[in-house]
Amino acid sequence: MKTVKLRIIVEVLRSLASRAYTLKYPKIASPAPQGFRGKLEYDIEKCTGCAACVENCPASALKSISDGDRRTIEVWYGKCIYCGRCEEVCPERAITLTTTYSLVTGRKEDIKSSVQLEINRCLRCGKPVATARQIDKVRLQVKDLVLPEDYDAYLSSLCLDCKKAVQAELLLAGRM
Amino acid sequence: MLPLTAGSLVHVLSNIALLIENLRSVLGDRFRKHSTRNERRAYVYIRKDGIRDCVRVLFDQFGARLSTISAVDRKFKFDVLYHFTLDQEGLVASICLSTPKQAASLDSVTDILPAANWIEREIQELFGIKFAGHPSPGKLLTSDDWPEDEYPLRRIG
Amino acid sequence: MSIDATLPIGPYHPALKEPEFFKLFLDGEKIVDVAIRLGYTHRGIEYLAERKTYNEIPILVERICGICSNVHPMCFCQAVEETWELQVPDRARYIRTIVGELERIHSHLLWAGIAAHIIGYDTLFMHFWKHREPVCELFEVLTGNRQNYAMNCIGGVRRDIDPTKHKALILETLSQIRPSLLRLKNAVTEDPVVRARIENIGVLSRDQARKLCVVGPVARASGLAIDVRKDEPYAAYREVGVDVKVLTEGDVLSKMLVRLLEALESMEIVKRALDAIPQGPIRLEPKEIVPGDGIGKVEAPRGEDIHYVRSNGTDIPERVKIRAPSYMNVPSIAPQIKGASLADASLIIAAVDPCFCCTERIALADVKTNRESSVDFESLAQRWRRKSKYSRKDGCV
Amino acid sequence: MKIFDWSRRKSPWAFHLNTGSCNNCDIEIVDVLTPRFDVERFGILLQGSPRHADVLLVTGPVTRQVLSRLRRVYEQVPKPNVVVAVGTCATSTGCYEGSYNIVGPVDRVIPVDVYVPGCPPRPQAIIDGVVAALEKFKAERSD
Repeated sequence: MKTVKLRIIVEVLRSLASRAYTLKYPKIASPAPQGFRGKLEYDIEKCTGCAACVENCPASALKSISDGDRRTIEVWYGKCIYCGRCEEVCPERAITLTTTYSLVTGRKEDIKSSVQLEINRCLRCGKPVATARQIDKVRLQVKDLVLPEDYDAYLSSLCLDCKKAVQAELLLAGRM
Repeated sequence: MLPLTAGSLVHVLSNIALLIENLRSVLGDRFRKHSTRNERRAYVYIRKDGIRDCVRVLFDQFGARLSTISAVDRKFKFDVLYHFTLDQEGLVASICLSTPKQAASLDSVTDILPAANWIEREIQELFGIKFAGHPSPGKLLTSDDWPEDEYPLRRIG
Repeated sequence: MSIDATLPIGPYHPALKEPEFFKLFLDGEKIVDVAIRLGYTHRGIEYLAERKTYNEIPILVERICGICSNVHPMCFCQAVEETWELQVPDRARYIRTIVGELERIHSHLLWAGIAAHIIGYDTLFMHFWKHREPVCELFEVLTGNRQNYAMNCIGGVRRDIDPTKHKALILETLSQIRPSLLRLKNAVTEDPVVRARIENIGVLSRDQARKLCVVGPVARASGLAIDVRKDEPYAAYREVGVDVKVLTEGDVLSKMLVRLLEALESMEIVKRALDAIPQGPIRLEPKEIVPGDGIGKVEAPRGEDIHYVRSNGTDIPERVKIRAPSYMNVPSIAPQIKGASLADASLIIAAVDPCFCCTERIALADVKTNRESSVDFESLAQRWRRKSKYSRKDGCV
Repeated sequence: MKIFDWSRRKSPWAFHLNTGSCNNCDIEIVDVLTPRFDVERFGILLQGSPRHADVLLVTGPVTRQVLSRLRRVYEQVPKPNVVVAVGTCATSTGCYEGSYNIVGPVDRVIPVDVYVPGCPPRPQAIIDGVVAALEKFKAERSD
């Protein structure tokens, strides 16, 4: 019994001697540590609009909306579960989860952010093909392959159907 | 999964063999076949009317623990797997049986093994497999207003 | 035995855990029977898992339970790895072990705090949670979130543990909370009031435990030496080794002790794993989706967790069956609670670790007069706390 | 009535309601009350009954079983009050969208004033959420 009482006294003295354990938040900011999975941010310079992040999002927080000449990749923080899948799958390393953690809002529709990318149309039929950056990237990747000279200028800017048609035409003309 | 040491491997394998021999002799022609995937996983395929005897052998003779029962929707039938764990051997023995989708039903084992109570109720709710002889087949997981003849995990067609 | 009142508890109890509904049948102060209704937090995860790809499911199953955030993804990944016959890199196995054991420390401290809160000893509750906090902060640095670690993926882990910076931090945190935990353990075992409230209450006999197939600390407190880490070593437990703590009394005190001893043991396991962790890759890219089935088993803080996965060769599994440990443990409340006094009800329920905390709105129905009155939590909590007070007066202190 | 407004703002009482969450947000809410964050220093108190609450902290997507209980609890909370949806699931159902047992986010059933996204939100973010809710009390008074 005495030991119990004694222990309580020791505990009290120990607590008195130690510093306050409570954080002084919100008076003193308490930043999240490096590597915290917080608010998702796009690097607008790097994103090609391939929508790999949209495909892999377990919560469908990311959306890809294509209307005519523009593709918008949009993230809604109200739906994001901060798992980091998008950061992992992005081939361009254009997504980072920052250490921003406080996204408190009164209107949940407002907490969105988006990247807009230009979509190239098919030179032959005018159908939307892919974003300009995606086409540039493909061009860069196939640069070293042996291809007909006009691939670069013309073929890569066609939609799939037209590409097939043009290739058939070229084949008939004996150029391939 | 890491391989076992040679000594314990022999022990476990002899135990699996003993278990399967026992089941075969008790079940007779209700025993279909068996396979061992590795030293930690054994599968025994039986006819569905043999489950109660099977549970008696496993629970009473071998001291196995019922881990869970999984039902799988396979278009025209349900596969039901009773996963038993033999803790000393670190072995999972899965008793596999199947029941046709039309009027799917199985014998309840709750009176032999009280642990099956909730698991059977859950399968009854989510798949619509009736467990004949279950003491309290009420709702457990789905909401009060959930329609009687709809089963969320049952696939259509 | 007559039933003169039924007392519904639930579904709301704000402190922790899912809303569950317990209907207690009472004879005076004595509990005669209990009926349990689940489904308040039934989110249909198995249904959702059959509609998501293999890479998304670890993130979905992580959100089955907030305290077992490492257990479920690890278990699912193990089941898939068994199906696809993948050999996880050694370093990944050790990282899984370390994260799993840190999670066990945090979970057991959380539970001990809740138990202390229920017996009306809020100082102890605050202390347990205070010493749990460094573990959460450690997780924030290691994994990027306090609760949802997102560490596991099929074929390994997603984040590495830095051999210098992180290792030093983990060891520092452990050396910081270990002495405090020992002190708190003494506070539980030596304090006569706490002992009076938890000793010989909610006894689950060995035989009942076996019949109900309970798992984890509940089984180990009743003398069943079952622990997946020992019986079927996964991750790096074969190399690191586990000392399974088993007690035989089966009452709330032994459940508490088993958990506290386990938390202390977990600290040792983390230290051993940190010493032995090999270098190498942390992740293996799966080559193909193999049709077949597999079982994953993990010892969660609450007991054996088991996932059954059936793959049909597409990138969406045909079936994911999840059985969390509490599913086997909650039915064992019935034999424990029968014959106990009402004041101990919430403690017995909580001892199983569905963390049933008191703060609740309860409708008291008096069967005799058919009168129904709504009683808020406070009056019931007072009743629970009054018992602590009486035991103090009864010459315990 | 000024004194009521003042005291409500200075010491808001909160009631925590789990509508089907995975416990993460619930743990973080309790965490906010424990020594590390200790919101009781602002006079915020977790109450056991919705009838005593000024702030309703809701976590989790609304499941079918909980739906009617959520409405009932909301009716019991004295007005004026604020509802804080804590976590992604309460804001938008998060990764549970499309399940048979999920009704939808909390704002489909009861009006929500402040959203705290995060899975789970850091305790600091929950404090921010409650602070934002108190701002709403202030705004209501000036109306």
